[in-house]
Amino acid sequence: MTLDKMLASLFPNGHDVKNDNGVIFGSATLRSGANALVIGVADRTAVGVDEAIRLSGYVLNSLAQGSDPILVLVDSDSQRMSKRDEMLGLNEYLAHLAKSLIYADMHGRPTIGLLYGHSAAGALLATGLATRVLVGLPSAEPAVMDLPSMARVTKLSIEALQEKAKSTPVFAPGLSNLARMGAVQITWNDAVSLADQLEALLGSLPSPHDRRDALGKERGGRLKAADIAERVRELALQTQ
Amino acid sequence: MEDLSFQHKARGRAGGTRRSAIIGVVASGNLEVLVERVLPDAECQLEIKTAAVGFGPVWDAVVADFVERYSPGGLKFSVNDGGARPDTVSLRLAQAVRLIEEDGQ
Amino acid sequence: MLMSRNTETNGRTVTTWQHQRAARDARLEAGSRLARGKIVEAHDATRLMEAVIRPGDRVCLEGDNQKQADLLSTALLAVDLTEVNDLHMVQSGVVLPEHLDLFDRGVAKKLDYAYSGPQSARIAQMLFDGKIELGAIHTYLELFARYFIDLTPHVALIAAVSADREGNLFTGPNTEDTPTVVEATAFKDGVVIAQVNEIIEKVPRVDIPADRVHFIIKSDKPFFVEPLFTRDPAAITEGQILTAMLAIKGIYAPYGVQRLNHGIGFSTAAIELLLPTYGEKLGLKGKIASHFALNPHPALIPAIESGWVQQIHSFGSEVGMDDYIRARSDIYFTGPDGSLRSNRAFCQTAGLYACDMFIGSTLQIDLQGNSSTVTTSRIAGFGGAPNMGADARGRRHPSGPWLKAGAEADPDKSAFLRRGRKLVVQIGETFGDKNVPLFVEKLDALELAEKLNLDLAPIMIYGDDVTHIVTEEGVANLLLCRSDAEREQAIRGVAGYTEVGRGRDRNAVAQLRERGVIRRPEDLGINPLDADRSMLAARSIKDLVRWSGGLYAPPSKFRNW
Amino acid sequence: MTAPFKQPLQSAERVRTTSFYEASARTRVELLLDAGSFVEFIGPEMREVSPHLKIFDLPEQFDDGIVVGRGRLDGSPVFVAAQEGRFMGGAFGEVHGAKLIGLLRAARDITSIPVLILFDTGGVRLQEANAGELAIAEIMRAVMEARSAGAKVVGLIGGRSGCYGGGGLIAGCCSALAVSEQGRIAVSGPEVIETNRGVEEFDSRDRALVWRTMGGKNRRLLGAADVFTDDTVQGFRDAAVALLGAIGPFGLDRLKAEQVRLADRLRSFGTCADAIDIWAAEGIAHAEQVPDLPADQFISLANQIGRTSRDAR
Repeated sequence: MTLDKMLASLFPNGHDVKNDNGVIFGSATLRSGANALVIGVADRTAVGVDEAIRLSGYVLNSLAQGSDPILVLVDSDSQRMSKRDEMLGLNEYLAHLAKSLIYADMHGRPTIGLLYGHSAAGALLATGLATRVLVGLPSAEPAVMDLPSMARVTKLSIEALQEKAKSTPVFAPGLSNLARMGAVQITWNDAVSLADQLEALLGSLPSPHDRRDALGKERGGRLKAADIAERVRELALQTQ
Repeated sequence: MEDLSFQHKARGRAGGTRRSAIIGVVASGNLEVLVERVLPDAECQLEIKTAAVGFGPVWDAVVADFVERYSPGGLKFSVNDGGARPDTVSLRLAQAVRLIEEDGQ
Repeated sequence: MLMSRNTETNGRTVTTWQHQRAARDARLEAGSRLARGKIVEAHDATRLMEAVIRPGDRVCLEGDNQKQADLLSTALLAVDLTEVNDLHMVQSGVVLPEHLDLFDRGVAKKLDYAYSGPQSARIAQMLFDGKIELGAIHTYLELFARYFIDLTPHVALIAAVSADREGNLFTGPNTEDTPTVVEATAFKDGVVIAQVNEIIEKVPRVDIPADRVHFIIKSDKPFFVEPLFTRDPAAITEGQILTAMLAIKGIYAPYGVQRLNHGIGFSTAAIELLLPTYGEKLGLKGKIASHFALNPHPALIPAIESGWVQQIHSFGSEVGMDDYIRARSDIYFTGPDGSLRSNRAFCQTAGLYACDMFIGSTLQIDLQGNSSTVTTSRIAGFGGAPNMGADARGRRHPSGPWLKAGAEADPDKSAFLRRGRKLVVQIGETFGDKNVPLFVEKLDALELAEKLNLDLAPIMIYGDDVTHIVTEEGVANLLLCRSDAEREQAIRGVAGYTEVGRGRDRNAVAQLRERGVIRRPEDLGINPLDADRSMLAARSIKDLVRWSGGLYAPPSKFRNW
Repeated sequence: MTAPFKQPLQSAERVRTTSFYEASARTRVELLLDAGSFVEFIGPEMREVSPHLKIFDLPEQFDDGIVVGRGRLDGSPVFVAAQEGRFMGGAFGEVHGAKLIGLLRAARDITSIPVLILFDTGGVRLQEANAGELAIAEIMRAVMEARSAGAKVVGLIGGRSGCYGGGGLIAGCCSALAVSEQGRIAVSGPEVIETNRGVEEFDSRDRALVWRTMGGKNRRLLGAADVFTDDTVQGFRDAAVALLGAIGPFGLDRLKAEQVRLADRLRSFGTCADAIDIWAAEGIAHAEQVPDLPADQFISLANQIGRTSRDAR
C-alpha cells in the first residue's frame, strides 16, 4: 500500500501529513474530531540520527496538546548503517525516539503504530515497537533479520531456513510471524476503510500495560516469555 | 547434538555442604557444568549434551578418570558442551567439584 | 653452469676465466639503459627485469618471514614470457600470492624454498598439479648454505627501507635474509636489485654497502610487513597456562636453561608471561631464560621489564616493537642509528650452536616422536624450527643443561667422551583446534610424501632429536627411555584422551611414572586447578603496552581501545 | 596488572584486581555486589533454557546467558542482571529477555530498588530473532515504566561483546551509564556496517577505528556515558555506587533536555568525519593521542570537557 493511498483511507476528514525525504510528519483529523499527531518513516528510508532527532522532536513538541493519539506510520529500512551515525551515538537517538513515544503513551497520548511496508532491527524498535498497539497492514513485510544474513551466520542454506520457518514463527521475516509473537496486535484489512478500523481500535484501546508477552503466549508464538517474566517478577517482589 | 549419560559408583561422598554449583560457559570449545548434590553418597551421575557428535568413547574415558580421581559421590553433573576438548572437560569437572566442596550456601 | 673456457682469438686459443663477470656486465649494461645512476623508476621495473634476467636463471625474490619485496614480485610477474621464462626461484619464503602466480604464468618453473606458511594450501595444490618442479624444501640455514654452493642466484630482488644515491641500503629492523642473499649474489657475479621505500641523502646506517647493489627502485608504498610474532595474551587458555607451568617447573628449572629459543605458539607465549609471576614465585629469576635467540616477542616484555632477560638476538623484528627495542638496547642488538639489527643467518646459527634448548609447538607427533606441521592439504615448509630443534653435532662447548641432558641419555658412558644433548622440547595440548589430536599413529607427512613421490617425508623435527614432550597431562622425558617400546609408552602416556593416549599400556606408563620418565602435574606439585589466567603477567595487549611504558605500539588489529 | 596468585584471593583483593572485561557474568555479579549478598532468580538449576536453539541443533545454556537476581550494593538492596557475552554473543532471546523484563517490572512495582544491568551483548539472537527483538522492545518499555515509577536503572558496559544492536537502545533508555575503555556501545556492529556498506565505509578489522568510533572513550567524551572507569570490577562497583547517588527523578523535562542535548551534538559534530575530529573540535590539543591516554589522565580530560547526559536522558 502506498503512503498516499493509506493516508487517504485513514483520514477522510483531512490531514496535512507530508513526506519529507522519508520522514513523515503532520496532523490529521479523526472521525471523533480528535487531532492526531502523525509521524513516521516512508519509502523504506533508513533511520539515522538525522531522522530520529526530527521524529522525537515532533513527539515531544506535541505533548502539551491534550489526549489525542499519536500515529506512527512505518515503511523503513533498518537503522542507518554508517560510520557517522554510529560515531555520533545512533543508539541514543533511536532510544530517545522510543522513549519519547513510550512516555507519550504512558502520559495520556495513546500511540498506535501502523506497519505498512518494510522495517527491521533498530528502526522497528525505535518506531513501531515503541507504540502501545502495533497494527499490521497486509502490505507489511517486517524482517528483524533477513534470511540471507541468517544463512551466512548460521551456515545453513536459505532453503533449510525456510523449511525450519514452517514449524516456528520465532526467527523468519514476515507479518504473520510477528503477529504470532505478539508484536503485531492486529492486522487490518486494506480493502475496507482504514478510518473505520482506526475508530474501532481507538474505541476499544487496551490499557497502556505491555501485554505483548501474554499475547504471544495466547497465539502460540512465545510460549515461555510471559511465564518467565512473571516468575522473576514475583520472586523479586518477595524481596521486600 | 548428542546426549550421553554415565552412571558410576563413587568411593565416597564428595566434601562440603553446598547444594549446587555451576562453572563454565557454553561457547565454542568450552562447556558449562552444573553440579547438584542430589544422589545417594556412593553414586555419581553425568548427563551430557554435546555439540560434538561421535566422541562417546572419549567422554567415557574422561568421565571414568574423573570419577576415579575425585570420587564425587552424591553428585549429579549436568553438562552443556560447545565442543570442548577433553582437557577442558576434565578441568571444568574438577572445578565444579572444587566449587561445590567450598563452604557456602 | 659449465661453459667453455676456451675462446679463439686470432687463431690462438686463449683460456678465459671471467665468463660470469662478462655476462654480469652485459646484464648491467642492458639494465643501465633504464637507470639514472642506479635508480630505476617503478614503472620501468618490469623492463628492468626483462633486461637483466635470462631464461632459466636462478632468481632469489626476497620473501622473508616479514619483509616482502612486493613491488619487485609484481614487476617480475608482468614480464614478457618470450624474454623471461622457466626461472628457478631460490627464496626462503613463499609468502605472497604473486610468488606462486609466477609458476601459474610460466615465468618460473622450479622452486627451492624453506617456508610457505601463508601459501601452504595453494602450494600443496600446485605441487599436486605438477605446476611447480620442486627442488627441495629446506631449513633457512640449509637454503642459505646452498646459496654459496649450488643454488647461487643470478639475480637477487631484495627489499630495504631506504637507499642513498650511491646505493647504500638501510634495511630497517627487519634485516633478516638480506645480507646473506646479497653476499651470495653480488660476490658471484650476480645482479642485485633493491626496492626501497625512500631514497634519501644519507641512510641511518649501512646494512648493505653500495658496491653490492646494482639497481634501486623506489616503491610507491612501503613494503608489506605482517605481525607474525604477536600473541594476544587475552587468547591464552587455562590449558596452555597449565602446560606452561609444567614446562617451567619440569624442564626449565631442573636443567637450569638460560640460553634458549622459543617457538611462536600460545604455549610458549604463556611461558613468557608466567616468568615474572610463577617463575618469580619458584625463585628462578637469574637461573633460567636469560639469553634468547628470538624475534622481539611482545609477550616477553613483562619478563624483560622484570629483569629476567639479559640479551636477545633476533632473526627479524616485529611490528610495533621498534621504539621499545630502541629504548632497551641493553637487551637487543641495535645499530648506530638505534634501531634493531636482525640477521636470520646469524640468529639461526646462534640458535643451533649457542642455545641449550628449543621449545615449540607442532601439529602432529607420532609414536617415535617425529613431528610435522604438514597436513595432507597444507605444506608450510620448515622455516627455522629444524635447526633450532636439532642437536648440533659440531658443538664442542659444554654447559650445564647440555651436559645433564647428555648424561641422562647415556649415563654409562665416560663423561669425558660423552656428547651433551640439546634440549628439544615439543609443547602442546593433546587436542588442537577443532579437536584435532596432536598425537597420531602415522604422520600426514608420510602420506604426502607418497602422493608427491618425495624422497623424504617432510619431518619438522626427527624423533631422535626430541628430548621432552609436554602436554597438559605431564612431561615425558624421552632421554630416559631405553628402548623404542619405552619411548612409545612415554609418548602415549602424555597423549591424554587421543586415540594414541587411550591406547597406552597402563602398567608400562605407571612404571615410567615411577622412574620419572613421565611426570604428572601432581608429581611436580602442580594442581591443575591453579592454572588460572590471573597468573599471567599481562592478560591483554593493553597490559603489554603498559608494561612497556607506552613504548610498544601494537598494530591496529590487536587493539581493543 | 600483575595479580598475585594466592589461592583463593582475598575477596576485596579479587574485586580490585579482577578484570570486568575478562570475568564471566557470574563472577562480575558476585564481585560487584556486597560479598555473599547475591540471590539468583530462576538460576541454572531450574534449567529454563531457550526452547528454540534445538531447532538449529545448537547447545543450550542453563541460564540462557543471563544472570538475574537481587543483592546489596554498599548495604542497599539492588536488582542486578548480567549478560554472559560468551554464550551466543550475549544475545537476547525469548527466555534471556524475559528474565530481565520480569526484573524491571518488579523494580517498577517496588519503585525504590534500583536495577543494575551489566550489558554484554551483540543484540538480537539470530536463531530467535523475532522473540529477541520483541523482548528488547518490552525491556525498553519496562525500563521506562520503572524509571517513571521512580526506580533508577544503571547500565554498566565493559564486556567482551560490547553493547550492540538492541542492547545499545536499551542502554540509551537507562538512567545512567558507566563504561570502560573496552566497552563499546553502538547499534550496528563493525562487520555489519562493512558487509552492508563496504570496507570503504567502515573497515571492521581496523580495531583502532572500531574503538575510537564506538568505544568507551568516545562515548564518555560525547557525554553518552556519565562515568568512565578502569577495567576492574571495583571500578564498576564504585561507578555504580556513585551513579545511584547522583541520579534524580525521571520526567518530561529529562526528555526535553535530551532532545536539546542530542540536537546540539548533531549541530556541533554532525560534519565530523572521524571521532578524532570530534575531539579536536572539543578543543583537545592532541586529539589523536586520546586512545592512548591512561585511564586517570583520560578521566580528568573528560571531566574537563564536562559533557554528561545527567538530567538529560
